Amino acid sequence: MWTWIHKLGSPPHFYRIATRLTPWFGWAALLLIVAGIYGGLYVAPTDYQQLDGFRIIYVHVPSASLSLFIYVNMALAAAVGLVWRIKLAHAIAAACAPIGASFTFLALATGSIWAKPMWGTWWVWDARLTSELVLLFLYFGYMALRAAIDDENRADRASALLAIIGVINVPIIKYSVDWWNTLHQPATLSKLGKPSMDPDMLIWLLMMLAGFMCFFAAVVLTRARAEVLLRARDQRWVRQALEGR
Amino acid sequence: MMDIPGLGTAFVLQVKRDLQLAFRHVGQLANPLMFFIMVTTLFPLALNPMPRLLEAIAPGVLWVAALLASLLAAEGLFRQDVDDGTMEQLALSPQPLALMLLAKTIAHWLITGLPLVIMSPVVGYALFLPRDAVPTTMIALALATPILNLVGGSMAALTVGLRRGGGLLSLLILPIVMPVLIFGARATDMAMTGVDPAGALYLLAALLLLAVSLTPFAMAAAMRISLD
Amino acid sequence: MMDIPGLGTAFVLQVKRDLQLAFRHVGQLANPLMFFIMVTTLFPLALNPMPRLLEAIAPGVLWVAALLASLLAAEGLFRQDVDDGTMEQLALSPQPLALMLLAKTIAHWLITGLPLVIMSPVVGYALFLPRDAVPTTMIALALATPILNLVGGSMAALTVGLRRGGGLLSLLILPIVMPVLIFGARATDMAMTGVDPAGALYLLAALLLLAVSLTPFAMAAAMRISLD
Amino acid sequence: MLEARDLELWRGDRRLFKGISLAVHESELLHITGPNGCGKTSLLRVLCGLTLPETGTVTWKGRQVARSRTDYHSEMCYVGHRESLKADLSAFENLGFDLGLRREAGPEVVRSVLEEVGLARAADVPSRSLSAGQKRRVSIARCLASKARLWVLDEPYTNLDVAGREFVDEMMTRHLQNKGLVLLVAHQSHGVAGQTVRQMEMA
Amino acid sequence: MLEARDLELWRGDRRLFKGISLAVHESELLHITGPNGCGKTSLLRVLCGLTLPETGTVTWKGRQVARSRTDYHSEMCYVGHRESLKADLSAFENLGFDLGLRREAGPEVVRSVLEEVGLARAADVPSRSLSAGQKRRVSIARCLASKARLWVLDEPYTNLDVAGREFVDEMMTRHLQNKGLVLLVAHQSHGVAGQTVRQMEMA
Ligand code: HEM
Ligand SMILES: Nc1ncnc2c1ncn2[C@@H]1O[C@H](COP(=O)(O)OP(=O)(O)OP(=O)(O)O)[C@@H](O)[C@H]1O
Ligand SMILES: Nc1ncnc2c1ncn2[C@@H]1O[C@H](COP(=O)(O)OP(=O)(O)OP(=O)(O)O)[C@@H](O)[C@H]1O
Ligand SMILES: [Mg+2]
Ligand SMILES: [Mg+2]
Repeated sequence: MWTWIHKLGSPPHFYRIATRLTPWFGWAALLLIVAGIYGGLYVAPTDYQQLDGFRIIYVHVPSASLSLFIYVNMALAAAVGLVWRIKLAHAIAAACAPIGASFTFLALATGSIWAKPMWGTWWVWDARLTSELVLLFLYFGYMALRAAIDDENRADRASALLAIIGVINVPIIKYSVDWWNTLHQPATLSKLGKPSMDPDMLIWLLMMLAGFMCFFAAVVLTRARAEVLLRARDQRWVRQALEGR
Repeated sequence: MMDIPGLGTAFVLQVKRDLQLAFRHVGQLANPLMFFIMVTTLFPLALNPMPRLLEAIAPGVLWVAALLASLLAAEGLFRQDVDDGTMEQLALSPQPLALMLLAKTIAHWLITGLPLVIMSPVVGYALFLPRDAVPTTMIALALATPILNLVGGSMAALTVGLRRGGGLLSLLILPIVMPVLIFGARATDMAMTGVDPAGALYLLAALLLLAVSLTPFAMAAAMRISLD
Repeated sequence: MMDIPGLGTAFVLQVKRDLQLAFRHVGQLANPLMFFIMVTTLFPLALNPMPRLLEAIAPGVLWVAALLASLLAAEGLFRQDVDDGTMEQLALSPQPLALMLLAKTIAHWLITGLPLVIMSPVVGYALFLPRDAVPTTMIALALATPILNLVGGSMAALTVGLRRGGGLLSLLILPIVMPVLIFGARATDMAMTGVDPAGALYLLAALLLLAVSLTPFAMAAAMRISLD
Repeated sequence: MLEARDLELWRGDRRLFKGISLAVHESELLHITGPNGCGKTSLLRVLCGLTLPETGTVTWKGRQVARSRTDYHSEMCYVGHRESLKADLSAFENLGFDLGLRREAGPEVVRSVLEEVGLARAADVPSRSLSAGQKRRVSIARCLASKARLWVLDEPYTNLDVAGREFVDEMMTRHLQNKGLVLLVAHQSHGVAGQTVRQMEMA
Repeated sequence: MLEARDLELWRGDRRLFKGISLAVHESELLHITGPNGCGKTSLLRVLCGLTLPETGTVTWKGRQVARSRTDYHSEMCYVGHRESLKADLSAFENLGFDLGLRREAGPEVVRSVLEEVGLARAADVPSRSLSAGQKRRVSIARCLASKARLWVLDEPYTNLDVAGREFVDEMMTRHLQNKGLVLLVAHQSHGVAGQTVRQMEMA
């Protein structure tokens, strides 16, 4: 286990593995997403209540899930980097942030688009919406902190600490609906979340989710590869790796 | 290894010195309080001062003001110490940095947070906050303001190396502090509408415990990075 | 006597340098903007987010937020320059100090005030401010924020030396700043209710002229005392 | 050219000095010495016009300094204990600004002065990251580039390495040759030779 | 007692030093010299445990400094370029606090140390009003009073008058006699005699 971690932690090794894995994830993502979209838009039955409006769920829910999932990943990578001083982990964490922010933005955008017909307004100061917005701020904060520190070493450590502190907010965001409900106005979401979903609808949703995950994996590996190359720009293996192409 | 003074002694010493420094600047002392009062007096001015409206927004104003006041104070929590080099010496002292930073934050709360708590009935009165909601609000503020200070302190420690990381600071603090605001305002709201606010208060207390036990280490780690 | 660069050159140079400094720290740049956005997002969070209520308090929130953002930013307008010694060199440069401090304040407005003005429609939208009131509010903010900066700057120049008088002085500016707030909020209010807000806007413009022509000299004099 | 008559200064309830008179003429260097805390820096600040003395006057070319600030300051350059650098700006940017207020000087002038004081390599690092000696060199470059007639230097040798100290000596010598005036406070002895060098001891 | 092995440090994209190893033993003084900006201060900060080196280890009494911070710091005292004084507190209050964290010392100890460094008269002035040399003396007093085994001094002579510089030399001599260790960075030559004095030149 240890040697494995350390081996993976060595940039050239990581670079090689990542280079090999990326296309797999990429193609898998493409296949799953295309299939999911097709299924979601044409195959899945129309919702008896919302008619076709509900179909945006196939983008909304996966991106909302990913926004949280990526944050947890980022924090884990950051923690590994901080504790064992593995630069590669920092590189991965740094690579996660913009992707996570994009998915968060996507979740917000699709949610808003959905909200307009459903609730008659683009935006409501409801717990879940607000906490998702806060997640976007968390990502922005992480990226801004990195950008604000010139020294790479310090930027790594400082932003890692921030990512770890920020994890506290993830469960709050995830369970905000339940908590807030008990405290305050019955959430508009529970109505929509009609728990037991029709399996015909669910399968395409899961497919989209898997597709988004693969997409994330492909992008994060690509970004991390670039990051690793950049950081090791004056080392021999980088030159070899680039010439080998 | 030399005999060094115990943790308690060091803690008290640090709190005392920070209070001493604060009292040397009566102005600085009054600052967050002033701010708090300003927010709450300016509001009625900027609005049509209808009691019904004021009453409806009173908890919001009170809580947002408290949050902003602590947030703005957080900005300067460690900046001066880092700039004048005393933080460097603190990091090199044989006392645990986490403890010393906790002491600094507590001193800071005594200067900035406690006055807010004490003043809140007056401000509440000015905003026509129902009298029943006042004790709950005070307790909630007393629980919430230290959390705000502790979180603000951790983020300040992270950004203090960056000259004027101010905007960054609020960007970092806001998301983490939001639950505190929500539960705090909720407690006031519940007390106003006659619901038992114990649940929200317990939650705040739990958050405070969590913050006291975790943030000092985060602060110390962040500060060591900033000093590097 | 040597040939020294003209007033215009020096002015532009100073504005440019301060902007450059600000842009070096995206954080600082975003600071008051963040603050402004925060105030306006926190409010709905702390209140019952009912559109009707939000609409009623929107002008108040907008104006108090703008006021606080400019005042708080002003607080630190000269502190750093005095601490790092660059203010000393500025006072020893062959250019008139009043002009240079005016330039600094204007740069500061460009960084802190202008974004507020530009962002105000968005914030207004979030708070359900009626669309008719938006242009008036923007003009009023554009007139009011520089006044706030100039007044805050004069205060900052004084407090930076009188290390003890900080709080007292913030007490002093409150009465000066209040008319600005009142007229500003009044203008928004008038526009909301369909009354012609020109009167309030002219008053603000007059106040701005007064501030621009008087405060630079006050700032310079205060700064020389502070540096002594 | 620079003349001070009968200066007296109080700080708190302590009288720092009293009855100090001095004059510095073209091509002269006045080296002021004295133990720590005797008031050398305070005296320099009075001579610069930063501090108002209790009594006494300072004149430059026969005109009171307090009355003709712009003229005086356009011909004077002060290097204090502090470096007066914006930590976020590089040496190049800092110097560029300071010079820009004093004379029309393009960026190539700034570069070449920085090179002269040995900061060619560090010119674009934010000054917060500069070493103590490098910061001092920026201050010295400011003086060198200012084309000011009167240099007021408060311990310019601080934190400089041997080469740096020699450079300062050499630079002052050249300045004196060009009819410049130097007011120098330093605990060490300086390396400027000639009869135009005088010393003044403060108690 | 203090040992460093194979230190390497980067700043930005510049490598400040690499492969630096050094050892200081009981009663030894190591004088580090080098031109401005060569990395002396940075090296000292690594040795103090303030900065993490890229590679290499620092040990004190055989234990890694990063692992046993409290023990190390209780026996070490660092005087940096900056004075580390709270400007609003007097020398007496500043020193009292710093000592209070290190050892049980009453106010009379603080007074007597301040007297020793020549600050008897200025002990109660807010340190913002102290002269540059007086501030330096407070830093030196901190070191003197700390009873630390290892002194890390970054240009202690800065801004000191002749008597002050002699005092520092004398104080270091006494410290070495008491089995102390001194790490000294200074551009000037110091006045400590003996075979336990070594010099190290950084490029
Ligand atoms: C800007 C507006 C919105 C935001 C920020 C938002 C955010 C979120 C988030 C964070 C999740 C949780 C994902 C997870 O647990 O992994 C979620 C799930 C969901 N959202 Fe939204 N949402 C918005 C609007 C809407 C609207 C308008 C609807 C439907 C009318 C909707 C329907 C759902 C459903 C059905 C789920 C899945 C059920 C669940 O896991 O709780 N959302 N959304
Ligand atoms: N409020 C005050 N009360 C008493 N003494 C004061 C006060 N303010 C300043 N002083 C004293 O004034 C003196 C200022 O000295 P100054 O900085 O001019 O000295 P200096 O000759 O430049 O010394 P150095 O060689 O150390 O730079 C100090 O001795 C300081 O203690
Ligand atoms: N981000 C950076 N990029 C490039 N160089 C940097 C950066 N940060 C610091 N440096 C360089 O690192 C060096 C730090 O030097 P340090 O303060 O250790 O020098 P020193 O030997 O103590 O010098 P002095 O004798 O002047 O005190 C400086 O040369 C500085 O220019
Ligand atoms: Mg002096
Ligand atoms: Mg150094």
